[in-house]
Amino acid sequence: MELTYTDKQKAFREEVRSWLADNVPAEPLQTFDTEAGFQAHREWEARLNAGRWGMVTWPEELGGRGCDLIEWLIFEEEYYKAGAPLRVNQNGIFLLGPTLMEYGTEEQKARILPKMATGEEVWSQGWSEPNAGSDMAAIRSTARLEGDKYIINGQKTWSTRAVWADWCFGMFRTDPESERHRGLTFILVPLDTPGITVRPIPQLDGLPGFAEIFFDNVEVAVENRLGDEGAGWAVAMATAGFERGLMLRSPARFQETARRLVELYRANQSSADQDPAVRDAVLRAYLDAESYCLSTYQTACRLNKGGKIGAESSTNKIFWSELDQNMHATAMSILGARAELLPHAPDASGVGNWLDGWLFAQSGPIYAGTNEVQRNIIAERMLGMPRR
Amino acid sequence: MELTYTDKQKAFREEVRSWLADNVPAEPLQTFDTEAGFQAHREWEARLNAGRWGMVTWPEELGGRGCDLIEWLIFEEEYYKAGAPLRVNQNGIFLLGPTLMEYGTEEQKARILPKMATGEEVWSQGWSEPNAGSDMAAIRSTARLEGDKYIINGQKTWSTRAVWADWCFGMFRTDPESERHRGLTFILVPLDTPGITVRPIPQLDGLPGFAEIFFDNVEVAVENRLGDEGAGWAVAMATAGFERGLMLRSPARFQETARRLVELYRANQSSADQDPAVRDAVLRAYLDAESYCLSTYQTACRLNKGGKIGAESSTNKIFWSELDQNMHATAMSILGARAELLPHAPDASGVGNWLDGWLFAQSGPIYAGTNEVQRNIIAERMLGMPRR
Amino acid sequence: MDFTFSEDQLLFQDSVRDFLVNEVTPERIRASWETASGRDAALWAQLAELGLTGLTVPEELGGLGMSELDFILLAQECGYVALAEPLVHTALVAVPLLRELGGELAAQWLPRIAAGEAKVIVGLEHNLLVEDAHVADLLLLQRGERILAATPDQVALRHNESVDPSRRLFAVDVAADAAEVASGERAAELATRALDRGALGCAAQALGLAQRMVDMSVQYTSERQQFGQAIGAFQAVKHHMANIAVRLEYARAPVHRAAYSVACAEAVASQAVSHAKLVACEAANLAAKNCIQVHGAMGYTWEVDLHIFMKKAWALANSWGDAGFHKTRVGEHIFAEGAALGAGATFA
Amino acid sequence: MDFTFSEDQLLFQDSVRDFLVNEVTPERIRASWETASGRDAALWAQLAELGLTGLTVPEELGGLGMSELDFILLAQECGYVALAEPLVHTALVAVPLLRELGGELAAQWLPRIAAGEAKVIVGLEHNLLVEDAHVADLLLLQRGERILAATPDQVALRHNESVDPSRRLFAVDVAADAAEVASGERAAELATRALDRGALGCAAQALGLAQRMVDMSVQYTSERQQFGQAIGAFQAVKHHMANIAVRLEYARAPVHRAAYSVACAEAVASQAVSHAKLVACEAANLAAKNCIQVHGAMGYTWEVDLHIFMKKAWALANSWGDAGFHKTRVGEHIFAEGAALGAGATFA
Repeated sequence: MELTYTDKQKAFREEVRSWLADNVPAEPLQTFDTEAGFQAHREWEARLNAGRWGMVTWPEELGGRGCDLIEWLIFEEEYYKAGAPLRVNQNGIFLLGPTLMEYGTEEQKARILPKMATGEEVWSQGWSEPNAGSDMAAIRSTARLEGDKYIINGQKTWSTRAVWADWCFGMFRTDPESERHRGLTFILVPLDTPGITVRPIPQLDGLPGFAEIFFDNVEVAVENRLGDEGAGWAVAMATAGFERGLMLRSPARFQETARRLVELYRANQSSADQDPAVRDAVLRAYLDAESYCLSTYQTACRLNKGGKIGAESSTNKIFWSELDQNMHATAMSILGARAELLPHAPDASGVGNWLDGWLFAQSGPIYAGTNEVQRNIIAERMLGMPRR
Repeated sequence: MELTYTDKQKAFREEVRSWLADNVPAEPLQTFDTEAGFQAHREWEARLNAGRWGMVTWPEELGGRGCDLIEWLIFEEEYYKAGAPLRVNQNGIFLLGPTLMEYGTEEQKARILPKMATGEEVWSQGWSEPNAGSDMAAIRSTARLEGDKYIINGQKTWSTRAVWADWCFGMFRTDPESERHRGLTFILVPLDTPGITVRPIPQLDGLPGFAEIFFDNVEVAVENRLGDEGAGWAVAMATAGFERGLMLRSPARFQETARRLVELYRANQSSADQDPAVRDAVLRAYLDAESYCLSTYQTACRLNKGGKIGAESSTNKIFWSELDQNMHATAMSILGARAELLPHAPDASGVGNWLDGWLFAQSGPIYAGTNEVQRNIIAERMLGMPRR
Repeated sequence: MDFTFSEDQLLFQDSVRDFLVNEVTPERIRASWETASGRDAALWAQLAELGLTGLTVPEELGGLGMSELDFILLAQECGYVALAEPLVHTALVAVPLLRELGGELAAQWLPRIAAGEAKVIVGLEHNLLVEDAHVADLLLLQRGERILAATPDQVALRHNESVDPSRRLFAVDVAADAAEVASGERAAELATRALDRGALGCAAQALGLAQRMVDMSVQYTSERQQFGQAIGAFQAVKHHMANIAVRLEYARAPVHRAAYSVACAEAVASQAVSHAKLVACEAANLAAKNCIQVHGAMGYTWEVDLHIFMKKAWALANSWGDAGFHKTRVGEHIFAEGAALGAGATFA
Repeated sequence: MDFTFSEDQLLFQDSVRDFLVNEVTPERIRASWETASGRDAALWAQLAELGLTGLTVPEELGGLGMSELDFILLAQECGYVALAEPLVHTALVAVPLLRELGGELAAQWLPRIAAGEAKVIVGLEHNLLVEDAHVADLLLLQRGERILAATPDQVALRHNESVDPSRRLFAVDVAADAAEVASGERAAELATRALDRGALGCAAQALGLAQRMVDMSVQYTSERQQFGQAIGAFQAVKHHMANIAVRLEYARAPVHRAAYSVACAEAVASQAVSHAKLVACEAANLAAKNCIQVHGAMGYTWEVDLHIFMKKAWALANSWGDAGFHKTRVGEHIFAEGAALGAGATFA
């Protein structure tokens, strides 16, 4: 055990920091749940990629830097510290990207990854269906192989950022006789294919952060199948693993939220201390964010040495989503009567973007497998408790 | 609505207060989980009864005062304020007593209630069995009718205070072919009957607060059956309702605990405030104890006017048991390094009986139907959510 | 000692609930979001017709002459439908303050309020912003040690947008020529009582909001199927809902007690109100948290009605005194030397 | 940056775990409750034979010359079996303090500790009572601005009974002729570091205790049948256990970091220890609460082993600094003007 950075790691941090200092937009971009904001974020992805900072863990030949997980953590720390924009293509670069590298053909990698890296093609997910949410094995949308094409019919929903995305990836039932986890196939679909209708779903803040996607005899070339026909579940589980895992939720994000929460508390201390629960909640937020960072470093080091993430990754989802909710709830308490105001309200001094964060934090315990499902997984797979 | 006491109620309170001031032992009695303490508590019951304060809600002809529920609440308030002993015969007077009044024959009432009132006969419960805990319908102990006697075989467990009690009441399977709730009969059993073996079970503090009761061809006269043969479940549910309901857990007890907690906090404020969660927890304890009192008064007034307790009585069990646990956990936090010390330890200044209370509070969410079972009941019967 | 509502009070609650549930539908609330004022004059006229705007106006001034206690069950029902019109404000804050101010002002405005012809809105120093100031025909504003009565032409309003599109909040600048209607000690006392009544209204509405979220969620989880069964049959979902039911069950009596205490001007009124607001808003916040969770992604959408009630619950928790304010008031009582606590002290 | 334990460290942990689980059974712990000292000389001899009593004693003095970090996984295992012997105290508190004191004292006592021939017990001003003072061959006692070394004949012990029958706690009066071994600034520094190491030991044991309670409860709920199935199949029971698993999973790395920080005498050591102790003891307290719940009435008995671990968890939470003490230390850091917080600050 050696909990100090190497000279190489320090130099890497300096390089990241210096590039970000020169390149991060001075003004925060508009949210990518608006069309203009989406476009601005897409441009930021291109800029990042031009600096070869788009996906630092990707191999150099794909425009990455072949970073290990510690360097990735360092990058994320600097990224969040610099207040750089959220990653509009996170479904692509963090979820589909690694899955493609594991299951994709060379042709697929060469065709898809570079455009994903530049943000030229932004990806959305097509997992959930109206009757297949937590119960993903209940998928009913079909893909019928005809010659060298799949004919897709059905409906996907809760597809994050699909309103302006270029592609979606998801699972479809290729064996109509199959049930549950069997007979599903992982297919990549260009969203401009005829027969596709994307209906925006406004989220809590009224913006169309996700969408329903309707497929009406949509023809997709068979070369867009990822993995074997009928093997979709295994491919998807790899992706879900990434999603729940550390890649999407770097500790830096929560540490910065905790830091801002401490600042907010200090700036409002005399009113905040009227509720003695607040100081304790701030303290806990800081401790939990640090615990999350420490545990992530420990896991990253283990993975760097060839270890595997197991069922304990389900603890990750619960931990960060509840931490995020608690931190934002505490901020709401501190803000008191100001908490409900939109940031542009004239008397909303000092509210920052806490309200947006609070709304967004509501989705944490729900998406990517509800926390109830995660608790079942922990109990059954990590602790070995009996299934019904 | 009129939230003031009538002159009659005020006079009643004065009368209770004055009798208790004259009669409550100056020194607290030893716990009734010891033989000597049990005896002392039995004597206290006799004294209470001699003053006609044993069961104030009972009819006058049974030695009670025919009090309504508000008078009962007033009595309880004065009782706890005076620091009077816990009721060693609570299973009898609060649970079996009301059940007997509803389901018993005149002969049974005349035979049983007076001795229950004087504490001459102390009652224990015989509900749970090794494989019938939360799942009470899984009872296997049998009672076979032969002539004018039941022959009882089997085992009961978690029988509170059965080590020194005189009788137990419980359910036995009289129809050997029956399953679940059917074919059960409610029978009263003298614990000195041949064939009975009582094995003490030491609880967390090492004292035999409950026991197992083994029945080996125990003969019980048929006149000790309460209600009809095979109708035990309905009778038992009435008793369980009383148990969960307000009679056993009067708000006074929790309000006094909350008051002592405020005192403890004030006496240790500078160290207690090192943990900001403590002050908040004390505040919440006070609020919840008051809420419990207010709700109980509201329910009592409704019942006095002929209303019925419904499934919402399950909320009662959860509320007081969690409140009790939280208050004692908070006291443990305030006591810090002193929390683990037994009261007689030479350096245990100011620990009072918080440790005993803390240990006892652990049982609250478990006994009389675990809180998990109560939550199911609330969801299904009060909210109407689907069963599996 | 009688802690029950009368048959009349309960019947009135039933009839108002029926009216509100039928009239104040989520669709109607959504429609009002699109209007400039966000307020629904037709609905206000209906409320007036039922006598609700004048419920606490003395009979001799055209009202029903009822007390805050008589209104409290109705305030719960206003929460149940997330009524956006300032009915709770009128009955619990504005009318009682006008009654206390009395004289010409009361004689002039109370009949008009009862008739549904005017709205009076109160803004205290404690209110960061004043809800519905834009539809007020008269504003009663606490400024320093004075209470002023200002007509719309005497104020300048600055709109502040809330996360709850039903709420219309304004900073209010008042002209120097607004009439002083109370000052000094008396103004401070009136303001404290007005604040108590405002907080009481939040608490009662919070009970209704929580109940509505529970009802919606029970229905949703009884219908929504996953893993081959209604998700409401899963124990985890049941327990989320049961946990709300427990907190909600024990928040009701404190609200009713606070209403009684305010109506009778008991010495403990402020403390009873703080207690009620803390526990009722906490129950509503828990309801919001658990109900969005059992709704899954549906709960995160604008289209499902849950957020109408959830956002209002969030907002009320911080209106008319946030948790810190009310905890401080309770703390001042219970941590005071010689405070009367424990068994028997509740109604002493 | 390498946040992993070495193969050697992990192998050592495995072998010690095997030894402890086999030797320190609940039956043996219960048997020790009945003895006068509550301590098991034979067991101590076995621990010495394995080199564990001298693990942190320098090699030249007959020990294994390892660091606090090397011992931390073993401290977890000591918690896992609720070891009553003062092994964690020896390796993490007494030996390092003797090492720091150095000189004659260290030369005299460290070899005897390593050989299992002597026990040295530390009592700070911060310790309300001194655990295992009755079996000490030497006591190092902080008194005011001094640290004294006292032999058993120089102290008077007053026994204080704990709810955990494994714990033997004593108030210690020390004679005037006990030798001063440090004073002033230096004594205070040594005491702070000793306190940190004592708290670190509690944190590591808390992890083991929590894990043991989880393991026992998983087994119990997998066997216990109610309503026609193992109760562990009920979602409510699963979620009680999963909630522990989450908190426990995220308490481990902070404990390991604190051990590293102490071993390297980092400037942030005290703060890292406070962090570790808070989260580890909270995980253990949650484990105690949820595990007794899933055990039902069985968990409330003296006969079922759960209480052995539960009571120790409760006691450790308040030993070597309670939550208030450790929260205050964390608070002093994070609420300070210009504190280095946020992304990138953790290992800076």
